[in-house]
Amino acid sequence: MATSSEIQTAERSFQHHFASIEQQRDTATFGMWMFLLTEIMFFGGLFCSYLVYRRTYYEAFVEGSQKMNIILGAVNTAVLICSSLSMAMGVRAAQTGKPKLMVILLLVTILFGFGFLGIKAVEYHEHWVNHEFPGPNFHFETGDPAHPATDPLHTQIYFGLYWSMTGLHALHMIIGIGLVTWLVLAGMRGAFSPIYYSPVENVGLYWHFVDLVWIYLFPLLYLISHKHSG
Amino acid sequence: MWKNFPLFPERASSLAGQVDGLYFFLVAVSAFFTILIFVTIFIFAIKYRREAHPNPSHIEGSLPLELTWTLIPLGICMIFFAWGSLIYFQEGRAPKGAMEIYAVGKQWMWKFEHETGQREINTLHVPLGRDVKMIMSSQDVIHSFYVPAFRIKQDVLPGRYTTTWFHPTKIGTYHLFCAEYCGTQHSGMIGEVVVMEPAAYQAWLVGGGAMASLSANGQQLFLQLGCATCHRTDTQGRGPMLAGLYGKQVQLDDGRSLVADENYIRESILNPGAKVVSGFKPIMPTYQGQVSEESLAALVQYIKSLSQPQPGEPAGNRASLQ
Amino acid sequence: MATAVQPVVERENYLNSNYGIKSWLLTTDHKRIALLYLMSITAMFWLGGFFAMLIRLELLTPAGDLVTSDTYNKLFTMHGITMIFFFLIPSVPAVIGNFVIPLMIGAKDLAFPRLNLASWYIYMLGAGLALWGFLLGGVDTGWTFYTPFSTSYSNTHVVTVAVGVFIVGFSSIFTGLNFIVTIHRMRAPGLTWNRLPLFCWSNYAASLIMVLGTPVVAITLLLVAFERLFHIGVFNPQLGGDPLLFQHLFWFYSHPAVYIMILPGMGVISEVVTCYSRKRAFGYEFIALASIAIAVLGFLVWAHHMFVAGISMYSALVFSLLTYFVAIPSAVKVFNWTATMYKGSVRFDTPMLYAWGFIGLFTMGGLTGVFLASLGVDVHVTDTYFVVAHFHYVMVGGMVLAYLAGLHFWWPKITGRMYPEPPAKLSALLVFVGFNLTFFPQFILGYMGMPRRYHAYPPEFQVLNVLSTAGASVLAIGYILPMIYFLWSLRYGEDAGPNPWNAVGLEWMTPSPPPTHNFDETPVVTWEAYDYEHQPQEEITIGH
Amino acid sequence: MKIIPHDDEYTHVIPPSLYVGIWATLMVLTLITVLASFAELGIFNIVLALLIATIKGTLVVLFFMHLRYSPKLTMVAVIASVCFLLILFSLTMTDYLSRHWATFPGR
Repeated sequence: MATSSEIQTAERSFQHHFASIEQQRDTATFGMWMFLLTEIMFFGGLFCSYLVYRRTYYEAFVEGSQKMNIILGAVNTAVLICSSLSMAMGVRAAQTGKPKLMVILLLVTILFGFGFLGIKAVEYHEHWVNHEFPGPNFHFETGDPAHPATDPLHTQIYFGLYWSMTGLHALHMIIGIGLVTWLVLAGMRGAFSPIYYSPVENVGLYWHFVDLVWIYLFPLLYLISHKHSG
Repeated sequence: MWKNFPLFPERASSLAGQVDGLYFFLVAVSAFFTILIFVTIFIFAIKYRREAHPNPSHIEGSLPLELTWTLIPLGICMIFFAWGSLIYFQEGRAPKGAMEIYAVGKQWMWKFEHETGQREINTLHVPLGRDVKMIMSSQDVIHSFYVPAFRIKQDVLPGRYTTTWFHPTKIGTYHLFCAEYCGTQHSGMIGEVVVMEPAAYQAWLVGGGAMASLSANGQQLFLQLGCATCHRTDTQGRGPMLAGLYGKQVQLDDGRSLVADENYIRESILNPGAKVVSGFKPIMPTYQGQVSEESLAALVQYIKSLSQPQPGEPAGNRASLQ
Repeated sequence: MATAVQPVVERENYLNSNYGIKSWLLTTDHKRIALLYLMSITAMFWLGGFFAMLIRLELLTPAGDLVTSDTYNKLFTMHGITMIFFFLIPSVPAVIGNFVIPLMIGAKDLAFPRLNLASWYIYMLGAGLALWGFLLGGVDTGWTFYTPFSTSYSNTHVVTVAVGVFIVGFSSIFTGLNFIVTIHRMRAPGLTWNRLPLFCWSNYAASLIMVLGTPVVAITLLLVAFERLFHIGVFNPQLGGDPLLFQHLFWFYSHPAVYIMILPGMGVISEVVTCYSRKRAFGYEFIALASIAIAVLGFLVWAHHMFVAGISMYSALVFSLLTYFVAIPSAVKVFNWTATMYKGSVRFDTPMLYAWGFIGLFTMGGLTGVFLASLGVDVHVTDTYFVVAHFHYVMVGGMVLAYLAGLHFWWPKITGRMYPEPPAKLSALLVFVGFNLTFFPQFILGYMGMPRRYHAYPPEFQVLNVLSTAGASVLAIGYILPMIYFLWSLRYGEDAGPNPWNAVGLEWMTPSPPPTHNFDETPVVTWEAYDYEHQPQEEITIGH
Repeated sequence: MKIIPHDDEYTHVIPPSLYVGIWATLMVLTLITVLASFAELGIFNIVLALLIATIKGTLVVLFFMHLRYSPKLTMVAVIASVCFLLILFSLTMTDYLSRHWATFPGR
């Protein structure tokens, strides 16, 4: 059974327009899911643009994708999956009433998050110095003399989408790190208990969603085709 | 009095009557339902007003009624759909043998070029009783070619061709509007379409002075740009043979196939890697930025002329409508 | 069942429970937030109306002689943006829905009160940014932001305004999210989906569109901003992009957005028609399901805005067919509302007058929509004044009339006071007459071929344009009147009592204005929706 | 204590071993998708990549995000959103896929 201090923290976070804290918890979680639906459609617009142009300018997209660092991309995918594991375990720690373990696991999650952003920054830097950022400084030489026919402009669209998609994804990561940091601070104050841990669960949902987006971004942007590189 | 205050547009093309026919049908059906609703509300409001009918009868609803007013409108809508689609497919696809006029829209004027090489701005002369196909593109933003008297409208896009056609049936001068908002002088991007007797049209063409036809210009460009080194008239060239290409099925190297239309020829000049003909290497360089819209029109017209049985002879008017 | 709470003089309610500017700006009470929205969107309505008035004055003469063409282009752009994003979309949901939905379902508040307040601040931020863009010199792309004009050719403040619209989108998303979660999880015991008022059903359907559609236009406008700032090429044909992709993504939201605007209005009409006919809604289930059907089918029809834009003809065929399907549930609703009056006991109060106006004008707006779905005719009338007239019949004739109906209907609940009936009836009449005079001539203009967004026009169109401008001035008076008598009624209006219309519904079972926590004890619902059969037939003395 | 649930089992607690198992599967699938991209499979490269991504995504949603243990309503909402995403993709593609079809009459 819940301890009296747990009940007290739960009562402090109870909002009185709900009938019970259980209703409050279910409502908050459902609200978070609804927000994630919005996020799906938000990225959906980008994926739709990607689909259209990948089909139209396939060769140019292949050439663009060959400028991606697959190793860094794969490592970043692994980093995100690890962060999702630590996040999931963190939620579990909150669920089972281990606030210290939860704080540690969330700190690990933040660490992975920064790791992802760091690696992404290295990649961005590489693309930047290689003039692979759309705009007046964009410069792209078709790497394969057998295929001079692709238009650098079309590869610029690839990079335009690459920067938009990964940039918005990175922005979501930054927001996610901010949210998890808030959880850590609140967790250290002892705000969560097995009775009340909705914020942990919902930030967790958000974090996993950001991971999910990357799971699609990675193959679509990095692994289009290697048939001209080998 | 009605001359200065018209309530209905002139009807000056073969399709205008068809569009009007469907329009009148739509008006009739709409008027029927609108009046039905208004009158019913009026009658109910008077008959069942509180003073006259203080005790309402409690009625839940009626499944047969719901089905009636779901299925009948649905049926009527399907008539609209079929009728409208038939007209749309006629509007969208020019009959074979139509004379062709290239149009370029730019902020804020229309530029036209006839097959014979005549150019004009904001005024379009066309002969009575011929099918006229407009092949249009834009130099900057989206415009829209709209002649109310012909009941046709087609957006004109930068970067590709769109087409529309009409068959003028009445001598006169008609409004030509830009119907897609295109910036400051959008409402100034208007011109006129002058429908002339065929003989007068011929006289007008000659009056412009002798000049090279559009396809002859294209031939010259074709040689200048060195296209002929690869696209030879025999099958030995590094690029596909262009004679007889237009309107034919083309097999692509990725397995797809398509019909070679104006947009395909245009795309192959500007973005040659996009759709490579099966059996050929993607070695052609892009001509993006090297040819203007007008030059492009000439090249496309020249390549199309290679598919006509006797190039030079004006295309006969084998309109399917007559 | 109607044991209405007796009004207690100076009883504590949400308006007098505490005072001061902070108690409003930091409130989480859905009723106060609704009033914050009411004030903001009213301001935006008059701003949009001001632009409209200048447009109509310019069109009095064929020559463009009142304002320059650049100014005119900015006027219709800012009219559209202000009215659509900052007035119509939040109008019924964020004002009336915010106020009434928790009351209707017997909840103490929306599920996320702080998110609700945040959505108002986001709205203000977006509106502030858009207004800032207007003040800097405005924007001239049309409310549709079509590329490549907006990305490469316009020299106006596109990014500022587009980001303003992007931000206000999140306000709409959060309102929708709040409604969906609230309606799912906060209903009073016994209030099953089959007993849910139709206003909740239609707001639920509109919320689905807000949550699923708005993010797509958000990302699209963000890409427009990226395109302008970084030249990523996605929508710019000179860089290889396809301007039609912009149109697809834009209309994927902006067509369903039409249903965000009209569905909540339909909900108001369902409430008003049942109340003043004193009958259960005819075919309750069909009206409810039609709302959901409209929301879902509304997502399948967007390219009917693009029939002449250069899309594939075969694609156009698919979209045309699907468009007819979405017309059917709208027709079902109209028939059901009309049938609800059959053998009713009809009262002629102002909300009912507006509701009749709505049914008639929405019918015309909907039927002219069928003209536009019909491919062959659409080619001729799209991008002309026919379209302008059509969507004003739906948006103004439909939505604004429903909004006014709702405002009059729930005004006693919101303020505790009655509005004066005679001027209200007069204004309803003025709005109806003025509206038809303004917009009916535009159908004729459109079929004659006058393109929309024209600053100057050929002289043969003048007579109809003058008629239209004359109608607009009548319409303006019809809008100013309610402003005056609503404000008047705040001080001098008769005491409304909890249930001036003798209506059923939980919102009428709590005092007017309601207490901060809405209900003294959570109601338990044991009756069907619109249970007028068991409502005692009392003579109403208040409000006549 | 009306607001406090009496039932201790009101949330589903997933054993850590399952989480670790999912994690390992995800890592292996990442490796497979990278390796598979080097194989020449033609059109099936993208099919395989999307298939693997979808399997990974489904695992994340079902277990990390607890969808498997969530109310049916949440499941319905997620499926619905995927449907709307597919509507966006497929109806947009009706235009792009058929735009180059013949625009000549009778051919």
